[in-house]
Amino acid sequence: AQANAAGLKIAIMPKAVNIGYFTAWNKGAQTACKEIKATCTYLGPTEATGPAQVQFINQVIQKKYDVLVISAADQNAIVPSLNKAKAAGIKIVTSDADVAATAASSRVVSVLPAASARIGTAEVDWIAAATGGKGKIAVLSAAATAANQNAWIAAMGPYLTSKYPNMSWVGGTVDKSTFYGDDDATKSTAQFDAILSQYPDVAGIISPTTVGVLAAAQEKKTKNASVKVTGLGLPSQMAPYIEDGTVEKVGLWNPIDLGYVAVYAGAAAKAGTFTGKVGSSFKAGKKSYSVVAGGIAYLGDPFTFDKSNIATFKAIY
Amino acid sequence: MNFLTRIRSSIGWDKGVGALLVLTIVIGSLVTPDFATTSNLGFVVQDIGEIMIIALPMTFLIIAGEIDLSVASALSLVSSSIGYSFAHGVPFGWALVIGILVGLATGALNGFLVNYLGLQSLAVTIGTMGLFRGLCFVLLGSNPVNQLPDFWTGLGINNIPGTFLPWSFLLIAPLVIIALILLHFTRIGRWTFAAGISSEAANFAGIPVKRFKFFMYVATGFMVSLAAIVYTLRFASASPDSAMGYELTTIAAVLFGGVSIAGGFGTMWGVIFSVIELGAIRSVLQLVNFSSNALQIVSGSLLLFSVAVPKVAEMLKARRETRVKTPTPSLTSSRSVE
Amino acid sequence: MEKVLEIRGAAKRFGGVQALVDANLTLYPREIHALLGENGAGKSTLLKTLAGVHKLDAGSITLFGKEFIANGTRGSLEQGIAVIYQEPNLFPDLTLAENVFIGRQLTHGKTVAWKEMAEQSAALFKRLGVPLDPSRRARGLSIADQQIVEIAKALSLSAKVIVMDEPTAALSANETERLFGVARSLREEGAALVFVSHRLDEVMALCDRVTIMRDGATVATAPIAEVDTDKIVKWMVGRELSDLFPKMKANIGETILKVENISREGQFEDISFEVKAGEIVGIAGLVGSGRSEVIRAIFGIDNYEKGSVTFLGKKMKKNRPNQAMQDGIALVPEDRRQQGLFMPVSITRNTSITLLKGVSKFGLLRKASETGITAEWSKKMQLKFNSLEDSVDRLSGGNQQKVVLAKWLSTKPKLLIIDEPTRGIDVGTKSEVHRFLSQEATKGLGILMISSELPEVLGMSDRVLVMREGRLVAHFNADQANPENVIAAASGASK
Amino acid sequence: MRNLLRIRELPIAVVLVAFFSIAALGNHQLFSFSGLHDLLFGSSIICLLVSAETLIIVMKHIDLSIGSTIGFASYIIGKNASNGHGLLYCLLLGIIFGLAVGAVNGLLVAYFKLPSLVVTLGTLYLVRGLFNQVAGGDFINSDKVPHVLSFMASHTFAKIPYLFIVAFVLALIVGFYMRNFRSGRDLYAIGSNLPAAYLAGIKVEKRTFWAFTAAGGIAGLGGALLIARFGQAQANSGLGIELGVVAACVVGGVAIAGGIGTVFGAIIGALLLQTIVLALGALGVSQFWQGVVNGALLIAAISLDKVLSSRSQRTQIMRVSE
Ligand SMILES: Nc1ncnc2c1ncn2[C@@H]1O[C@H](COP(=O)(O)OP(=O)(O)OP(=O)(O)O)[C@@H](O)[C@H]1O
Ligand SMILES: Nc1ncnc2c1ncn2[C@@H]1O[C@H](COP(=O)(O)OP(=O)(O)OP(=O)(O)O)[C@@H](O)[C@H]1O
Ligand SMILES: [Mg+2]
Ligand SMILES: [Mg+2]
Repeated sequence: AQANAAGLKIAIMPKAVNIGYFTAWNKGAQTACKEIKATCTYLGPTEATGPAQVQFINQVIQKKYDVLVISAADQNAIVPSLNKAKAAGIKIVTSDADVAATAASSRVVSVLPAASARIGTAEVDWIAAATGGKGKIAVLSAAATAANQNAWIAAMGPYLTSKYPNMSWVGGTVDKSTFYGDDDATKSTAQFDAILSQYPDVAGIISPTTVGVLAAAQEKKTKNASVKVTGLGLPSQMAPYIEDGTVEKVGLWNPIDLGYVAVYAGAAAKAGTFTGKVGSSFKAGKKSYSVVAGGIAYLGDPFTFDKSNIATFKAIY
Repeated sequence: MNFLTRIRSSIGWDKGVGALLVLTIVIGSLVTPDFATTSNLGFVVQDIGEIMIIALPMTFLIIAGEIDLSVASALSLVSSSIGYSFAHGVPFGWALVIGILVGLATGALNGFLVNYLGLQSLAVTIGTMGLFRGLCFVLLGSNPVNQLPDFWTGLGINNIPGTFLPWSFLLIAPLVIIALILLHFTRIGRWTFAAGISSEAANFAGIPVKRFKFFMYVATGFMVSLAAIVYTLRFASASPDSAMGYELTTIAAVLFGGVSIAGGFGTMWGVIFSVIELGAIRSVLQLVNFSSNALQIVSGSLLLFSVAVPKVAEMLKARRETRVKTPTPSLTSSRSVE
Repeated sequence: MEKVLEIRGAAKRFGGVQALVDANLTLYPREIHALLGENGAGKSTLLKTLAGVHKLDAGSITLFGKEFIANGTRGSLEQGIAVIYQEPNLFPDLTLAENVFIGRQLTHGKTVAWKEMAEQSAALFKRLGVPLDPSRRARGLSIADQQIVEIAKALSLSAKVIVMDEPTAALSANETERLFGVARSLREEGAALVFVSHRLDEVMALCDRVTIMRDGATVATAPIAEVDTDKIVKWMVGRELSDLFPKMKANIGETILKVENISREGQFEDISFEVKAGEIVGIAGLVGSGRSEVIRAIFGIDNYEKGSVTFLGKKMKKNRPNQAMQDGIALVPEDRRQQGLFMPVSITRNTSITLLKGVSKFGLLRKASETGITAEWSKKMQLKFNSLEDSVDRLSGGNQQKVVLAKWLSTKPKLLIIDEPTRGIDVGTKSEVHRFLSQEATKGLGILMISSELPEVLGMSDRVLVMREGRLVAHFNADQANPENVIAAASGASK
Repeated sequence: MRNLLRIRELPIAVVLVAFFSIAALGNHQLFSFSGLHDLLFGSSIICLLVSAETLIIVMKHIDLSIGSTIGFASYIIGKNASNGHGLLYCLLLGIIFGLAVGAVNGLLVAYFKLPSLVVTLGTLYLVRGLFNQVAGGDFINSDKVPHVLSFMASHTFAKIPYLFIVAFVLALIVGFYMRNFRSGRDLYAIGSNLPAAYLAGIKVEKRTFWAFTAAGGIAGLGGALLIARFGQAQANSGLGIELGVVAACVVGGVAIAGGIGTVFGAIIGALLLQTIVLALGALGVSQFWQGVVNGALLIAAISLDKVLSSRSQRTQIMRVSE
């Protein structure tokens, strides 16, 4: 049965407002809210830091929201506040970015696109396809402290070695081949340049963050560099580069779905129909999601976007 | 005449901020029932804690005609050092001691460069800002430290039993009172003002200006390390990207409190009110669901008002009295004449 | 003859100070006009109104028969008035050539003509007899050289009215002679010059007419040929000179300060002398002879390389003004506004800054005892003020000096070092200050006094030391010292 | 020779060349055209903004608002372009916006005599807040960037990136103005000795006002470069860039104490900082250490400048006394 959650107050908190990715994420959340007749408020800081988010979590506690759907800007710093919110009876669902595994008890469930390992290995497959399965590659990540990215990157290392014997990391290991652009266009661009000048023979760059992959694509285009670029990018932002062939393929889950499902999970938890225990499940729209180890519900494998489908997706998110 | 001066000096901007704070509290309580609650008060206190701690020495520095842009990076470095030591097996209590030593060292470095090498504090601390932040990443890289001992993080997170006040209040309140007394009721305070008005005249009045300012930077390092401890415990983790942007927030708060960027003038009251006011107004705006963008706009406008209002009042008064040209205030206090 | 300039009934007030009351000045073409008066008589203020710095409260100024338009400093320049201020106003970071032409740089079309500027300023420097490099920056220039640049700047204007406020104060005899040559040739070219100086012999040698001011008013104007120095002094001072220096007999005690062979590179060399309790030791010398530098070193503001300072039998540490203060040395510096006072701050705060330990209890300042001590001293010093909470920049120069004195004497020092005790102070206050110093000396205070005013040094001192170019060159007891031998020693002229 | 030694920019230029050469020995890539291209291209935005900041710092003021201004301007340009307006129109809007912010700063600093640090810190927040409010999560995509701009970003003239040429030409103009126009010289006089500037009849308020306004205008123009360079504009564009600009100026010998420094020096400063970034990367220094080295070098540069300037001062005094 469709959850009826009329009157439920739900807070939707991105890492930072004013970011296109989270605008899309919020779009899904709002759709779900309409369906279940809850009122959803989109709120959050302008800068993606834990302490800034904490101020808004306090607001959520103070205003006695029923549910908090949050993308964790810092996997540790917000945990104490989440625990307070939990103690105040607020059901918390992390979506898009989770808290540290050691703090999993602070939320009901985490709605994530796909297992970290899947996202990491998929990106390796994409770059391998682009470089023809050989050559040296590097990673252009977000902040050094970005938990999601770190988990994905950790999965890339062993996978590359085992699956693609003709490929290797520019710095020997994945750690030494990872550069941090801090999710900032300027810094990401500078780090892209640094990779190129430090490793002129680099064949491919994976950028598992929308800001980074965009900067990489733009810089590859302006410099007419031969290095292959892939990663996680919003189709609407990446479309020009895919259409003109700068980038063959990027992938991403659907952030709209991510927000959509998270709201359902939160509402179900509040209604008491969903516990968040491993094996339990909840319905979001037509689909049902069940919780796996770590208290996580996955959306499924990431989508990939290339010339064939970019036109469709760029209009959506 | 005498009467007029008295009136003028009694309506300084610092008291204006106090009035604004009262106004904010009154309006806040009227527009939202969530504002004037004990739990919200607890949040506000916790929220402004670190900024308050750093704003105290920053007030001394700015009144003395100097500035420190490296405080946020130094805070992060202290926090990272604590995290690093703890992660490498140092008992947490000792890790805190190491953190304080690191904090003192950051202050000593700034103090040395500014006072003994005679470099401009604005330029120097832009440099040390980058340096300290870099060291944070060298220490922790992409591995923030969590799972700190529950006893300690409890102090950072929980309230004092039976109250709505966080434990950090027990640290911050005395610090605020000490700073207030130091600045306005002791020799140290007088020296601070003297150094800011004219470091040359201060020197001639037998004040060891260099050593004094050096000590002031070291004290800033110490206060930063206390703020770092509060920060680390409150967020139950140590991360190299801690306290991003706190330097400008702190300086903005001090200036909004009526402290003159040129040095020599300002009150601790003004700064204390200002830090609380900024916390309170943020809370009110958030509780009535203003976006965080509006918050930035309000901060910027308040800052401009804080300098413009007293100045306009002064200009109006000057127009009535005389017509003597005063030189434009500039970035730094001391003019380098031959 | 047509008048170049006529100032009538000028009045100007600064806060509590009536700087000008009824000042009059008339200038004719082709004359060098001396403007004389005691410190604080209002000379600089009068000239600054011509420069467009101040606006008169009352009075009229006529320039070439037309009303002078007070329109800022630029306005004055455009009306043909060039001013050399008492204190040089150079831009330390700009070249000398540019300093000369600042604000009206020579141009080719729109752009600055650097080469021409350098050439022309080099020519001006040459004319003044000081071959400065026009392409060097002004930072680090000696006061004398700064003054030369200021003079070159005024010359470059080819103005009709050239005002020089004590241009020779920092110049050597040679440079002064050159300047006079230039002034005379300007006179030949048709300019009118106003010349302020405290050196009467210069005035007699150079000027055509003289105007004398006292307490903000013009007291006399006369052709130089009709006056002599005695008459001028009488007009300036308005009373007998001896009134000014009420020196009392003091019992001279033990040696308290012993300075042995101290040197500081480029400033002074091999200075040795002693000061005894109850004794007033005067140091005479030309401006720039390094007197201030010596006492700064003694007090610990500056370092010194060689030698030692012993105070009350204890060898003083270098560079520790705080220590010197606690040991009982007080220093009243020469530059009251920059070094002596915190101008925007109250009388109380200024007075108590040296006493903070004394007025504290358990480390906390006690406002009552702070105000008490300030009130007590302001009474002792006969300070004129509205409220002790008024900022000192509202006080007159003399009263400001009294605050500085109060601030130091209240520390109950054993040795008072005082640099130019009465610079810029009006006549009445001046004798009060002198009386006060004398009085303190009788109570056993040792005083080391620097003064550029010969009568003051001679009238007040038990012993007179003379410095020239960073060295102690002469030493006189009060009965031996007279204007001739002190000036001869200070200027290096052989008798 | 003596004149050569007096050029303030010389030591820092020598350091730049030395650093670049040493780094190039360790990594040949750096010493190639592409290395040079990276250097010029990567620093072009900062190089443009130092022209603005030098105007201000030389007067002993500071402008912290340029980061917010350039960001908002880039968005204004991008937004209007995506709405189908022509490049010139968009450019003009961006520049006018910059001029407006600069004029507000200038008005408050010059005529209200408010301290520039506080004023521009205020406008930094204010403009960024307005920008966030207007832009929200909006994103200007690279295909919406005016074609001329994206062409300039990806092409070179005689191997020199167009963006750098724009920055350099502007620097030449500003530098020439500051060196050779009376009103430009006034800026130095104001920063060198303010009371004396009043006495010399310099129109202090007017110059200050227009310098701030011009700095804003340059930041507005910079918006075009920013969107060209990164092919995007969004609410955090240009965030925090001001400190890098101030750092470049300081390293390039533009003294915070006012009165000293040239745009040319500031450009060298910007290039040096960029070289450090590139060189440390190229030499394989970990990114984590780069921040440390960068900060340390900045401090070293300021100290060196202090030592050099105090020594030249000392020799001058000695020359006079003989
Ligand atoms: N800007 C000012 N503010 C307040 N008082 C002032 C100001 N300028 C001058 N005075 C006061 O006005 C009086 C006249 O000063 P002025 O400088 O004109 O004297 P002077 O004749 O030039 O003396 P000297 O020979 O020492 O240069 C003094 O009491 C001085 O303290
Ligand atoms: N011959 C010289 N060459 C270079 N610099 C000099 C020379 N003589 C003095 N100076 C410098 O010029 C300045 C002049 O000092 P100042 O006029 O205070 O000397 P003073 O003897 O104390 O005079 P006053 O009696 O006016 O106080 C000092 O900074 C000193 O270092
Ligand atoms: Mg005078
Ligand atoms: Mg002197």
